[in-house]
Amino acid sequence: GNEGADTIEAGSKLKSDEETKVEIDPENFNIDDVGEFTIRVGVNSGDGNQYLKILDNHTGYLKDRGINLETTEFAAGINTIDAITTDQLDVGLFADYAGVNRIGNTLADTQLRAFATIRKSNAYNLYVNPDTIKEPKDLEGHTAISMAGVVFEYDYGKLFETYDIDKSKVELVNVSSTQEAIALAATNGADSYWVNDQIAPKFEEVGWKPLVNISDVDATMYTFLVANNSYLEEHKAEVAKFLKVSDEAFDYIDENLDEFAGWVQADIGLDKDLVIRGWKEATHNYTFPQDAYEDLLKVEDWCYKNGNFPTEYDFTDYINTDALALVSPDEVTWQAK
Amino acid sequence: MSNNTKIKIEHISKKYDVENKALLFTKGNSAHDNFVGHETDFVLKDVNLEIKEGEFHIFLGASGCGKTTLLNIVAGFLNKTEGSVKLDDKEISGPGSERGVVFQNADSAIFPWLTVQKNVEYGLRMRGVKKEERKKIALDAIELVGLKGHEHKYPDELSGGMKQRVQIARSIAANPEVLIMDEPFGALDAQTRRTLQDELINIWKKTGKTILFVTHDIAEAVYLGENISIFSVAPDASIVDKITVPYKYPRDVNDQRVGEFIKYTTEQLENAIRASKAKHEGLQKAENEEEAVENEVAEANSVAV
Amino acid sequence: MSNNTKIKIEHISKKYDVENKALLFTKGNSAHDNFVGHETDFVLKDVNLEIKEGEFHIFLGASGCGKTTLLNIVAGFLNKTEGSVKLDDKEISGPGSERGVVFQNADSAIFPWLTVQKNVEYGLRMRGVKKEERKKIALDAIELVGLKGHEHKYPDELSGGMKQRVQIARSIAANPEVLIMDEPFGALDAQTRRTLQDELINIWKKTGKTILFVTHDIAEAVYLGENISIFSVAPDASIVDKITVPYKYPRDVNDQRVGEFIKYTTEQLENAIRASKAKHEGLQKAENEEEAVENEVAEANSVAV
Amino acid sequence: MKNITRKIIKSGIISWAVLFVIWGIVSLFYAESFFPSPVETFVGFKEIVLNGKLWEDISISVQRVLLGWSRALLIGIPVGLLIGRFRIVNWFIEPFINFFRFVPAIGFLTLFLMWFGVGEESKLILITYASIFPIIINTIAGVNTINPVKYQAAESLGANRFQSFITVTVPGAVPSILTGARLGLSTAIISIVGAEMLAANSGLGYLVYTSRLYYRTDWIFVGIVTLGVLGFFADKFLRFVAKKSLKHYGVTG
Amino acid sequence: MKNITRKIIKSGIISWAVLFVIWGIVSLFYAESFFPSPVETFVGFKEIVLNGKLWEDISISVQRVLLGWSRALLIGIPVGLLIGRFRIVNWFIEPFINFFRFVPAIGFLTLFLMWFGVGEESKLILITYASIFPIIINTIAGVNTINPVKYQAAESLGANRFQSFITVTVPGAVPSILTGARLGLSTAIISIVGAEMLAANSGLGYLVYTSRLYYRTDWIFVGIVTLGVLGFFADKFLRFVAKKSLKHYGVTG
Ligand SMILES: Nc1ncnc2c1ncn2[C@@H]1O[C@H](COP(=O)(O)OP(=O)(O)OP(=O)(O)O)[C@@H](O)[C@H]1O
Ligand SMILES: Nc1ncnc2c1ncn2[C@@H]1O[C@H](COP(=O)(O)OP(=O)(O)OP(=O)(O)O)[C@@H](O)[C@H]1O
Ligand SMILES: [Mg+2]
Ligand SMILES: [Mg+2]
Repeated sequence: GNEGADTIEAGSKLKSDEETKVEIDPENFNIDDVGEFTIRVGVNSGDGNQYLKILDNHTGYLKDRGINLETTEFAAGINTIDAITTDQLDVGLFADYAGVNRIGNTLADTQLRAFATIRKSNAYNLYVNPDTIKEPKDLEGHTAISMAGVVFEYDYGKLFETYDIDKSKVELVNVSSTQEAIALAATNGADSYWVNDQIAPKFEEVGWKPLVNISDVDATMYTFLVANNSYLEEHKAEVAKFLKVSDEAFDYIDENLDEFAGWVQADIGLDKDLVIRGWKEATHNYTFPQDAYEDLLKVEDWCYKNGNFPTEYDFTDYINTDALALVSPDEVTWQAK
Repeated sequence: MSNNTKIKIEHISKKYDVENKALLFTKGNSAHDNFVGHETDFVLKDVNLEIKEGEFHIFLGASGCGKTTLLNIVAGFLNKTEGSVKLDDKEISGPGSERGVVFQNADSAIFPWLTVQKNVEYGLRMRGVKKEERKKIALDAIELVGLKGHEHKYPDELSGGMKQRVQIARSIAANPEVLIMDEPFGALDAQTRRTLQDELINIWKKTGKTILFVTHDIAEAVYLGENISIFSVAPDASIVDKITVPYKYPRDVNDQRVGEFIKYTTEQLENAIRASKAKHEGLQKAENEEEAVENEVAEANSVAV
Repeated sequence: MSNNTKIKIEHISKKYDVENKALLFTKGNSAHDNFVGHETDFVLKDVNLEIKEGEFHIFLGASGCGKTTLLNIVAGFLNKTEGSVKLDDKEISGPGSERGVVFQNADSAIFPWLTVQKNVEYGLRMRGVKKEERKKIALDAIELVGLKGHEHKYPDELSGGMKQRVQIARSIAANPEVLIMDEPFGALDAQTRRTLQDELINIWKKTGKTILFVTHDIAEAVYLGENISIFSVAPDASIVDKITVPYKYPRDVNDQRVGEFIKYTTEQLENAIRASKAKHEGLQKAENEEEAVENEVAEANSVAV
Repeated sequence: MKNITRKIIKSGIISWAVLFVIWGIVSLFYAESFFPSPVETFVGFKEIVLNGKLWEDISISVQRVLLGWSRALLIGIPVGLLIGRFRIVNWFIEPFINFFRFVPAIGFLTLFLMWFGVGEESKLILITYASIFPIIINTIAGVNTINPVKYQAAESLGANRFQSFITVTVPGAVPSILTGARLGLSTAIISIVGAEMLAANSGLGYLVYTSRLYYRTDWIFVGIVTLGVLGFFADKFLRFVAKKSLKHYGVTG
Repeated sequence: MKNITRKIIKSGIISWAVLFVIWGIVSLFYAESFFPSPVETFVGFKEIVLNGKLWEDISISVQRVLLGWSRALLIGIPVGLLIGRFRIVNWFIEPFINFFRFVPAIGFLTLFLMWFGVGEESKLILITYASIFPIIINTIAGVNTINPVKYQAAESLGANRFQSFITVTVPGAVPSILTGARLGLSTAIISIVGAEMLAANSGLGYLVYTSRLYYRTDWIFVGIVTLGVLGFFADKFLRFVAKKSLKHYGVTG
C-alpha cells in the first residue's frame, strides 16, 4: 500500500514536471514501477476491447494490476477517433482503412498515432447468394451490401480490381449493422456481403456461400490501437503497462475461453458460441510487424488513388511504437521505408 | 292557419344528468344562476301542447325555465325523459329536415367555409337536388331575406344581422314544414332585430310555415305571435298558460292597445312565475316572493324593444 | 362633490388605423354595423369635458359612438390622436393605478388562477403592501360588494354577477382616485344588474370616488349618474350635451318624475343623434332620418330595465 | 426611418447576421474538422454544389419527404377524422396512438429494413411513421373543436351521418388539419436523417449521417443548413398557400 | 351490462388483445431474429429483467429523459414567454426556431459528441435540443391567447411591465405550456434512442440501437415496448397531475 502511494506521487511529479523526466528504455523498464492509473478506452460494441472490460468486471484482472480501465462504447467506430482527438478518450481502435482515411482527411491538425496492431485478419469472406452469383463477375447487375466509411469499401474496391468488375454496374447498399445484412440475405434483398467467420453460420443458414477470401484480393485487414501523440509521449510507461497487462489478459481469456464466453453472453447478450468462434478466428497480442506497416502504406496509396482524400501522405509519420517497444521489443519489427 | 294539429306534445318531462353544477357557470351560463333546482330535478315536467299547422307559436318564459330544452326535444336534438312529441301523428325520434331550426348564434350555426349561396343550398344538396334547381331555390330564399347581391360573400364578410338572415334563408330553402327558432334575434342590436322581425312575419305569411319561436322578450312575443305559451319556472317547469294575441299583422308596438296587451301578458307571466314559485316553496311563503317574481319578469323582459 | 376638477378632457380626437373593416365584423362586433364612417375617419372629434372630484359621471350614447374609445383614452390604454387628457392637471400618458378600470366582461378581466381574495389583493400586492394589511383591505372590499364567504373560491365557481363583483372589489381595494367602468352590468341579467347598481351607489357614497361610467342604457344612466354626457354618433362624435340629474339617491325608476326625466333624456339623446346625422349628411336630409334616429335611440335603450 | 428599422428586424436578417458572426468567431478557436467556419463550410458547399452531389441529395430527400409525408396525410387525416367523430373508433385506436407516439422511428430502423427491404419502401415507411402522429393528433383536436350546433344544423337540414361527416367534420377540422400537416412536414424532414441511415446512397440525411464517416464536418454543416433552409421555406410556403386558399375554413396562418 | 362493455372497450384492453393476437399470428411466419413472437419477446424480456439489465437501462434512460426534458423546460418556457410577450425578442429569435426545428437532433450526433464529450452532457443536450421546440412553440401560442384585457387590468391596478409579465403572462400561458411540456416529454422519450447512439453503455435507446449488433431482435422489441409503455404512463401521469393542480389555470387535461 505504502509503496503504491509513493509511486503515485512520483507519477504525478513526472507529469507536472517534464524537465525531471527520466528517459526510460526496455532495460530499466519494469511495469511494476508504474503506479496506479486510469486509462480511457473507446470500444466498439461487441469488439475485443469490450471483452477486456468484461473480463475486468468479472475478475478484476486489470484493476488488480493497478489499471483503472474506463471504457466508452460506440456503435460506430468512427466516433471513437473523434473522441480521442477531442481528448475525451486516451486510446481507441481503428481498422487500417478507417485510420488511413481519417488521417488523410485531417492531415493538418491530426495528432493521431497508431501504436500497436492487435489483429491481422483474413477471416473475412465474400458471402454470396449462390443462386445469383456463381463467380465474382456475376456481381455486375446485382446488389452488394456494404457499410459506409468502413473497410468493406476497400475490400470491394480490391475485389472489383482483382476480378475486373465494372463497379458502376454493381449496386452497393449501405447497412449499419450485420443484423441488417442478415435480414437482407434472408429476404433476397441483396446478393453479397463481407462476412467474418464469427457470424458466417448465420449466412450459411439462409443458404449463402463463401466465394472469395479477403486475402485473395490482397486486402488482409489489420486493426490498430490509436492515441494522440502527446498522450503516447507523456504516458509512455502507462501505455506500455496497459499493453503488457492486456496481452496477459488475452492469454487468460484463451485459457478460460468457455467460462469467459459465458460472461460475455450474460453481460451483452452476444451468443456464447459466437463469442468463442469470434475469439478463435483472430490473433490476440500486440505487435507491430513490417507487414502491418506495409499494409498501411498500401491502403494509403489505394485510398489516395481512389480519391478518398486530396493529398498523398506517408503513414510512417503517424506511427509511434515507443511504448510497445518498452514491453515487447521483439514484436516491434517494422522499419520505415 | 288550418285546423290540423301539426305538433302534439304530450306529458313531456325532462331531466338532465349533471355531474357538477359549477360546469354550467363555466359555460358562461350566468343567466341561469337562478335555477333553483338540484341536478337530479326535472327541468320540465308534464308539458302538454298542440300546435296547429301554419301557426306562429311563441314560447315565453323566464331565463332558465326550459324553453330551449323543450325546443331541442321537438327538434330531435335531445331525448325526452318521459312523454311523447308527435309531428303529424308520427313520434319524433331525431332531427329531420321537415323541422328546420334557426339557432340563436348564427356564427356557430352557419358554415363559414361556404358562400352565402352554398350555405342556403346546403339542405337541398343533402337531398340531392340538381344544381340548377338548387340555385333557383336558393336565390329566391336569399332575396326573401334581403341578401340579394351578397350571394358570393363568405360569412366572415357579413355582419351579425346578415349572418342571421343567411341562417333563416338556409332553413327556408330546405322547405321544412315547421320552423323552430330559438331566440334568433337575441344577439342582434335593436335596429337589426326590429327589421328582421318584420321580415320574419312577411316570410311566414308568404310560405305559410308552422313557426315555433322562443323568446324571453315579452314585446317580441306579442309583436310576432298568434299564440303564446307561457312557462312556469324550473324545476318542474311546464306550460301553464296560453294566450292568443287578438291583433292583425302588422302590429304596432307603439299602439295603445298593443301596449296594454303587452302589460296583460306581463301580468300573466308574473302570475305563472309566482304560482310556480309558490308551489316550489309552499303557499304560505308566496307573499314574500312578490318582489322576486317582479325581478324575474323584469329579467324576462330585459331585452324588450 | 367637491369643486376641484379631477379630469380635464380638451380637444380630444381619435382615429383608428384599420386595414380592413371586415375585421371588425369577425370580432363579433355586430353592434357596430351601423358605423357610417370610413376607416380613415375620426371616430371622436374635438371632445371637451371636465369632471369634478367625487362626481358620478355617465357617458351615454348610441352603440358605436365612441364611448369605449374615450374611456380607453382616459384609462391610458389607447393613444389619442389629438388633444389632451389631464388628471389633476397632469397629462395622462398610460395606465395608472390612480385610475381603476372595471371592464365589461368580467370573465376576461379577472384572473381565473387566483381566488377571489387574491384577485382583490392583486393591486395591493403589485404595490408591495404587506400581507396582513393586504388581507384586511381585501376582506373589507369583498364585504363591500357582498361576497363575504366566497373569499377562497376560484372564479370558475362563481356566477357572472359574482365575477363582476370581484372585479369591482378588486378595483376598490386598489384604492384608485377615479373608477372607470365600461358598461359593467351590460352582460348581466336584469335582477343581478339592479342589485349591483344599488351596491355601486352605496360604494360610491362610502368611498367618495370619482366615477366615470359608460352605458347605452338611458334608465341606467338616469338611475346612477349625477351628470350625463351625451354623445353624438360617429364619425366625428363628441359630447354634445350634458345633463344634470336633479334627484337625490336612492332614486326610484318607477317614480313618475324619474320616468319623465328618462323621457327627457331620451329626447336629448334623440336630438343629439339627429343633429349629428344631419351634419353628416347635409341638413336637407335630416327629416328623412327621423325614423333612423328613433331606431338608434331604441337601440341605445335596448337593455333598459 | 423607424419603420424601415422595424422591417429589417422583422425580416430576421439581423438575427442571421449575428448568428453568422458568432459562428465565425467561435470557429476561429477550433479546427475545421471540429467546428468548421462559415467560410470553410462554404468551400465544402461549393464542392458538392459543383460536382452536383448536393442537388442530387436535395432532390432525392425532398422526394422522400414529400412521398412519406403525403402518405402520412392520406392515412393520418382520415384516421384522425374517424377517431374524432366516432367514439367507438376512438376507443379502439387511441391506445395505439398514445403508445406508438412514444416509440421513436429510429427504434424501427433495423426492423423496417428487415421487413421492407433496402429500397425506397422502408425509408418512406419510416418517414410516414414519424410524421403521422402530429397529423392524427391535430386532426382529432380539430374535430373536437367543431361546435356541435353545426352538426345539429346539418342534421336538421336533412344530412345523414355520412353527409354530416363529409360536410361538417371534414371542413370544420381543416385549420387543425393544416397545423397537423405543418407539424407532420417538420417531423418528416427531421426524420430524413433516420430514414437515410437505412441503406441509402444519397440524400441530405445520408450526407449528414455519413459525412462524419468520411471526416467531413463541413458537409455535416452543409447538410444541416440545407435541411433548416428547406424546412423553413417549405413551412412558409405551406402557410402561405393555406392562408390564401383556406381562409374561409378559419386558417389564419 | 352495456355499461361494462363500454368500460372495457374504453379501457383499450380489447385493442391490445387484438394487437397481441395479430402480432402472434404474423410472427408465426417468420424467424425469431426477423420478427420475434410475443412469447419469444417475453423470454428475452425475462432474461434482461432477471439479470437486472432492463432495470438499469430503464433507470438510466428515465434519468436522461427527465434531465434533458427539465432543461428544455427551464430554457424553453422562459424563451417562449419572452418571445410571446415582447415583439423585439420575437423578431430576433423566431427565425432561429423556425430554422432549427427542421434540423434533426441526430444530425448533431457527431457534433455534440465532439463538442460536449462522450459523457452524459452530450446526451442531455441532444434530448434537450429535440424536446425544446414543442415547448417553445406552445408557450408562444399560449401567450398569444391571453386576452389583452388582462394586461390592461393588471396595469391599471398598478403592475409594471415586469409584474404584468410575471402575474399575467406566466399564469395565463400555463395550459399551453403544459401542452408543450407533454409534447416535449414525448419528443424527449423519442430522442433517447438518438441520444444513446452516442457513446452510451446502457439505456433503453442503447438497448434498441445496439441489440442488433448482438443479433437480438427480441430485445429491440422489448426496448420498443418499454419505451411505449413508459411514455404512455408518463403522459397519463402528467395530464393527471396537471389537471388536479392546474385546474384553475384552465388546464382541462
Ligand atoms: N346541458 C345541460 N345540462 C344540464 N342542465 C342544463 C343543460 N342545459 C340546460 N340546463 C338547465 O336546464 C334549465 C333550462 O335550460 P334552458 O336552456 O332550456 O332554459 P331557457 O328557458 O332556454 O333559458 P334562456 O332563456 O336563458 O335561453 C336551466 O336551469 C339550465 O341550467
Ligand atoms: N380597434 C378598433 N379599430 C378600429 N375601429 C374601431 C376599433 N374599436 C372601435 N372601433 C370603431 O370605433 C367606433 C367607436 O367604437 P367604441 O367601441 O368606442 O363604441 P362604443 O360607444 O363603446 O359602442 P358600444 O356601446 O357598442 O360599446 C366604432 O364605430 C367602432 O367600429
Ligand atoms: Mg334558451
Ligand atoms: Mg363600448
